[in-house]
Amino acid sequence: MAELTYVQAISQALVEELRRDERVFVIGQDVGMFGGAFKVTKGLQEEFGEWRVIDAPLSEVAIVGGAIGAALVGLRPIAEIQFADFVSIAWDQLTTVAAKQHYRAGTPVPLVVRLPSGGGFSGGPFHSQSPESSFAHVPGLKIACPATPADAKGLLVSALADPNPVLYFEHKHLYRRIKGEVPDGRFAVPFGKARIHREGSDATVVTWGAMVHTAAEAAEIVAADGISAEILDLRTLAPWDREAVLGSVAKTSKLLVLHEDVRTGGFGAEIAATVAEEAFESLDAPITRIAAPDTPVPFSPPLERRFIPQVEDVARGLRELAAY
Amino acid sequence: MAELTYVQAISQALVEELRRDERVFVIGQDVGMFGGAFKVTKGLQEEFGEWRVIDAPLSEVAIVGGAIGAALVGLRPIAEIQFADFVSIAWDQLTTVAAKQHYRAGTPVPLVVRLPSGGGFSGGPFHSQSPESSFAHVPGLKIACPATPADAKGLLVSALADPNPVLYFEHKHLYRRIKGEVPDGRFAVPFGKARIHREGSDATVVTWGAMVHTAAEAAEIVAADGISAEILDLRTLAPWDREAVLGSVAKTSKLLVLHEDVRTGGFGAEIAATVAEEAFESLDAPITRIAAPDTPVPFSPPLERRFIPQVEDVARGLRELAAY
Amino acid sequence: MALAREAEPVGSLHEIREAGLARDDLLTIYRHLLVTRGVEERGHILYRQGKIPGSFYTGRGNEAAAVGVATAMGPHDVGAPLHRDMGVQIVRGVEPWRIFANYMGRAGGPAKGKDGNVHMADDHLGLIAMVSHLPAVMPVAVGCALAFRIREEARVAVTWFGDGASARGDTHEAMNFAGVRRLPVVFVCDNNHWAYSTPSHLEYACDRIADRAQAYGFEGVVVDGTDVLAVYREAGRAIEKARAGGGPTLLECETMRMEGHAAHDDASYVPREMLEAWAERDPIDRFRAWLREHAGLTEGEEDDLRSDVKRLLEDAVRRAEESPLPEPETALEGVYAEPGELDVLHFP
Amino acid sequence: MALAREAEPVGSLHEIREAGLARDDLLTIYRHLLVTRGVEERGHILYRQGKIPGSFYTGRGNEAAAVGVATAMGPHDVGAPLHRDMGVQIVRGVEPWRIFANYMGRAGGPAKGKDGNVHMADDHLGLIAMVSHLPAVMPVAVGCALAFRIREEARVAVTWFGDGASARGDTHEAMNFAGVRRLPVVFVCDNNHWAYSTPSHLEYACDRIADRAQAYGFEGVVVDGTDVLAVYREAGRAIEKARAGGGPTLLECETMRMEGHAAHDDASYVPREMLEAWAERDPIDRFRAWLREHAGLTEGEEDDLRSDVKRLLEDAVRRAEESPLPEPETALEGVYAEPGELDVLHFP
Ligand SMILES: Cc1ncc(C[n+]2csc(CCOP(=O)(O)OP(=O)(O)O)c2C)c(N)n1
Ligand SMILES: Cc1ncc(C[n+]2csc(CCOP(=O)(O)OP(=O)(O)O)c2C)c(N)n1
Ligand SMILES: [Mg+2]
Ligand SMILES: [Mg+2]
Repeated sequence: MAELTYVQAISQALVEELRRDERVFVIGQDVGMFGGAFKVTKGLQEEFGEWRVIDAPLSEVAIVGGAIGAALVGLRPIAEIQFADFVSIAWDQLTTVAAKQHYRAGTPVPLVVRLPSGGGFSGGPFHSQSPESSFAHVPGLKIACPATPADAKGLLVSALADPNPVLYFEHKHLYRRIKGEVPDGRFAVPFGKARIHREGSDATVVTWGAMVHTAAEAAEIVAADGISAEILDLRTLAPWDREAVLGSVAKTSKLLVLHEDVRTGGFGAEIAATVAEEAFESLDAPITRIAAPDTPVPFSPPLERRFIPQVEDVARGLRELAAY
Repeated sequence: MAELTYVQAISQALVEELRRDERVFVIGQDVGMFGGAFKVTKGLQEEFGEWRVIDAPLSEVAIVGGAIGAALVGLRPIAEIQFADFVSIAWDQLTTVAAKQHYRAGTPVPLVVRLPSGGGFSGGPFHSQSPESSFAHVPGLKIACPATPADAKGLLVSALADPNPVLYFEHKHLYRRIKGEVPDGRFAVPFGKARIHREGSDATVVTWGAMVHTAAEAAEIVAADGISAEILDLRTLAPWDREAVLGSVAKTSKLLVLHEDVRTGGFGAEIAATVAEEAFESLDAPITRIAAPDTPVPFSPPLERRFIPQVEDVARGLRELAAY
Repeated sequence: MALAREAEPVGSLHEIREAGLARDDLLTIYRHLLVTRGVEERGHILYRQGKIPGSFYTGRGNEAAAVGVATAMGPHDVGAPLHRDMGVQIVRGVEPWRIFANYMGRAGGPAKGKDGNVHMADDHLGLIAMVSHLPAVMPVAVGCALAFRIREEARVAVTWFGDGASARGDTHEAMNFAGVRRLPVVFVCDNNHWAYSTPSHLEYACDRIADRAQAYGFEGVVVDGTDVLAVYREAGRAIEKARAGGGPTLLECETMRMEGHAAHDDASYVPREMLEAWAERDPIDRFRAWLREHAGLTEGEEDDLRSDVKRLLEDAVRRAEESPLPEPETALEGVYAEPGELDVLHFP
Repeated sequence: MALAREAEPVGSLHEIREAGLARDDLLTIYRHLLVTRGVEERGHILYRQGKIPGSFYTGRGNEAAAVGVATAMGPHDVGAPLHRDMGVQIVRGVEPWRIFANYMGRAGGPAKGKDGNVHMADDHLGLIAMVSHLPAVMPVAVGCALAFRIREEARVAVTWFGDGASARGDTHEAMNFAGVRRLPVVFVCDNNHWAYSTPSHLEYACDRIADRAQAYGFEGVVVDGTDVLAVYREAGRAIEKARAGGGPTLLECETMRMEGHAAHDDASYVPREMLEAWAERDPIDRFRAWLREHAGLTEGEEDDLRSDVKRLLEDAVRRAEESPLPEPETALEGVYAEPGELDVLHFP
């Protein structure tokens, strides 16, 4: 066990997998000597050379399309999109080609796309988005959103072992803010298994990514008022752990769904709808969704704070749920 | 009043608006002399010339991006995407440029994108999709999904008058299957106002597009069993008429949400989640969602029938709801 | 300004032998041409009989371009042919009955009814299934070439696009990346002068699409796409150059779409004279005449060939019709691959 | 093979007069160059002081390219400048205090805090706000040109992209469509040799990006982007050609990114000698020397100019700092336009 930051855990997974399996390679903008915009790939090109750590042109279609092709013929590409926002350019490659390939042609596409996502540092409308919900609606894709250093590593290992295209959303705001114990050596965190970040009995908070930590702070605050919140970190949105959510709701009878992406049509709606369908009898209060308002991500700090769900918002939501 | 097919209603709106307002123009693949893949623009280039009805290259980015630019400087473009499926290529232009333009820069983008969508005729995975849910998650876009000839015309008129980018999903399978009375001359059907397609008291079906007709057939069938279903046609998904849905659910206490797109993360989840949040007390049964399974749209008739919600599926859902 | 090289027609049998084809190979090419056209002609009939759901496309006029390029490919090369390139499927060995089964949405088609038309692929034959979004598979094929380069394999990727699809950004990103990294890939443009109803001058404004190769730092070649041997020779040069580390080539095959865009389209927007002029250059007739003149093709040989192909196609149609429609519940299967599937070698 | 025309440097005052610039205009250009650099230098200080949230980009080395092109634009032309093109904002008349306010996320910036950096636009000045996704606004600018063509207005759209962004499909679709329809648009490539840390040879494989113009049926021109008058002259030619119905031009301005990609980047991957060589060609120093030699710029004039600019910028910083941060609830406003907004003339 070592204490690593979130970004160190990702880098460690990359270097270990590159060493372990020569089919693994990394491709993206500035990922070579420069080490990537967030230095996640720092040092890799020195060790593995320019054909395993490939500086691509400013070409998201070529990067993702190229990675799909390499995956088809047996390699294990890890494509880095410099900011998750830019994946909008490769939307077609991912949804049209990668997602439908196995269904139509039976060939697996063992592809990982790394997507630094999320806001919190005035990145503005094009460097702060959390596009995971959009992709969670597309059959054929898998989606991981680690919240802790251990999961960052273990989910990346699983993503690479998966025979399907995986979008791996790493939250930029966690890179250097979050530290945690990470088991030594190779270990896999399975997809589709939620993690109980905090146990509780009065209400369930279902969330993922950086919001896990926002929820944890809020839970700490309301604990002082005697409210016991259970925090479920989904870890992956596709597949997502319905059983864990339904199980926790069966226990607490109250549900708060929390995400950083905008509210309407966000993945929180799917979770809320599923619980409304399947745990109708066990709910003691209306489901609460807390998410960003339906706007682009604004740049200026007071606006961005208004946009991204804050600890106080979640605490308020929990208090209202508890009081219902 | 004239009786028109759905496709005639769209063509009529186009020709009338092109005549009325010289700022209006049409751009798309094969929309000129050929009249478009579905003959919606037949005859327009003869009347308005090749600079108001523009045959574009096979370039969805240029078509949509170009239409955005023309809208910015004061025209009223109507861009046709030959099949809604291909809008995946222009995803970035729509979500990055068009959707965020007014929020960031304050300039309106009075743009209409026409998207022939939906399945039912063995179009396969790339000519049958219903991508409206994906766009309904993007703040800044408006989304219309007409189900009747009158709405096809009236919503297109509203779309053109709107100062925002509007995605207008016209269901291919309705083009020549549906006829209806269409008021003469120019009239607008407002966005965000649902239409009661059929009144009822035992359960509410919320849907849009071709599924309105599937729901109507199902309602007819279960009426024989004494079940009275109310069918609400949302008409537009962004904005969507929450009040009408909540009002109808307050009356019937039971909700079935129906759509042709795949289930997980579809817009049905948003509707279900909203009702679970806001009409918790008035629900007498779990919400039922009926949607396509989470797969690409298969080609072969037996598979496609399994994919697209059928009248029997909806009838079964209504019976189960009524029996709850 | 002409930038691309204009390829010469192929002349004598001697020249062809130098290009690596024996007489038997020539007969095989001829057979592939006949099967290619035959499959599409039968398909068209099946479509009109209501046995093929959805729409129906043919590559009539493009047979030589498709067969010529595919013949030049090596067994471990990969290809990403499109809707006019039936010849590639045939040369690579896709059995006609499976093509009919795919058309008809039968369980026995490569796509098992999940996709139709010529949207299919047998990865063990080195073929990537096309998607409708043109030409979204081009960057994917470049990715195959990237993999070959990374693994230092002597394999080449071949990828197709049309005159219409040349307008899409994907062609640019694919060719640019391939040029920058000098990847072993050949870009084949089937320039059949029409993109659905849209003529070339509304799709691009350069003289030759192959002229664009210079924008990406490699060679462009224009070849008469109705001359199967010229196509074979130029494709072979390009493929072997790529295999040898010489980087990509853009090969433009000039052909004509001799039928409508799809079965529903009567192509009334195409000038009759244009069709008539190109009919004179029918790729199969041309090759037949060449074989008679240069390779001594006899009536007897031809009769044998034709009746052989006829039998093949009749059997194929029968077998396809015997293949059942898929079970409805199979619609729900196969969205995701299972881990074990990675143990199989794909695209060997 | 060189396809693009290489523009000559600009020589004498006489030549410049012919190109339409009087001495006063030259001093205005000089002033614009100084303001451009001054705004970015002050911005950098504000950033280091923690007064600018997020990141910070400058166009140091690119001032002449931006100012030269913008000076050649007409009042009703529209432009879509990028993050190295501050000079365009300045020439078009965006007040420096509003730029600082935008950097600082203040309510008084054109984006009202909703967007930052140089992501801003005053549409009444004919400017389209950039988006980060490079170069997604290129097809949009082509759409403006399409509108001008449809309305038969004598207006031109000018749109920028970098050497890195040249690899994106959007450049292709934009230039292809503009070429096919001969639209009144000028494509300006700021080739500053680097795309973040990526050198040109990993972005494209042709000699000159301007060579690609032939792929789209129009002219490509390469100009020394540190020579403001040569840029002005070539941009003017291209713009007036477009205005007269002659179609697009691709103008490649050769410059150098003299600082890191953004404030956090020390650009240690850029060879020092390269920076030193380009420092010799500083666009402002060059123009100052030219003005002294050819237009008799005096020390007195220069002192006046410089203190004037200094005052302007100090006032601007003060005013921006006085501008309040936006109210949190304004985050929720403005996602959609109201119908009445169409009554206002945008991009007059
Ligand atoms: C991205 C995209 N847009 C539109 C279409 C609809 N479409 C199918 S084929 C076709 C014309 C293709 O022209 P070309 O590339 O020249 O190929 P051809 O069919 O002539 O062989 C069009 C517009 C498509 N398949 N993909
Ligand atoms: C589509 C896209 N991908 C990645 C980025 C991240 N990024 C910002 S600037 C830049 C380099 C741009 O290079 P170039 O086009 O040469 O412009 P320059 O910054 O050198 O002026 C990159 C990769 C982006 N802005 N847009
Ligand atoms: Mg064609
Ligand atoms: Mg650059």
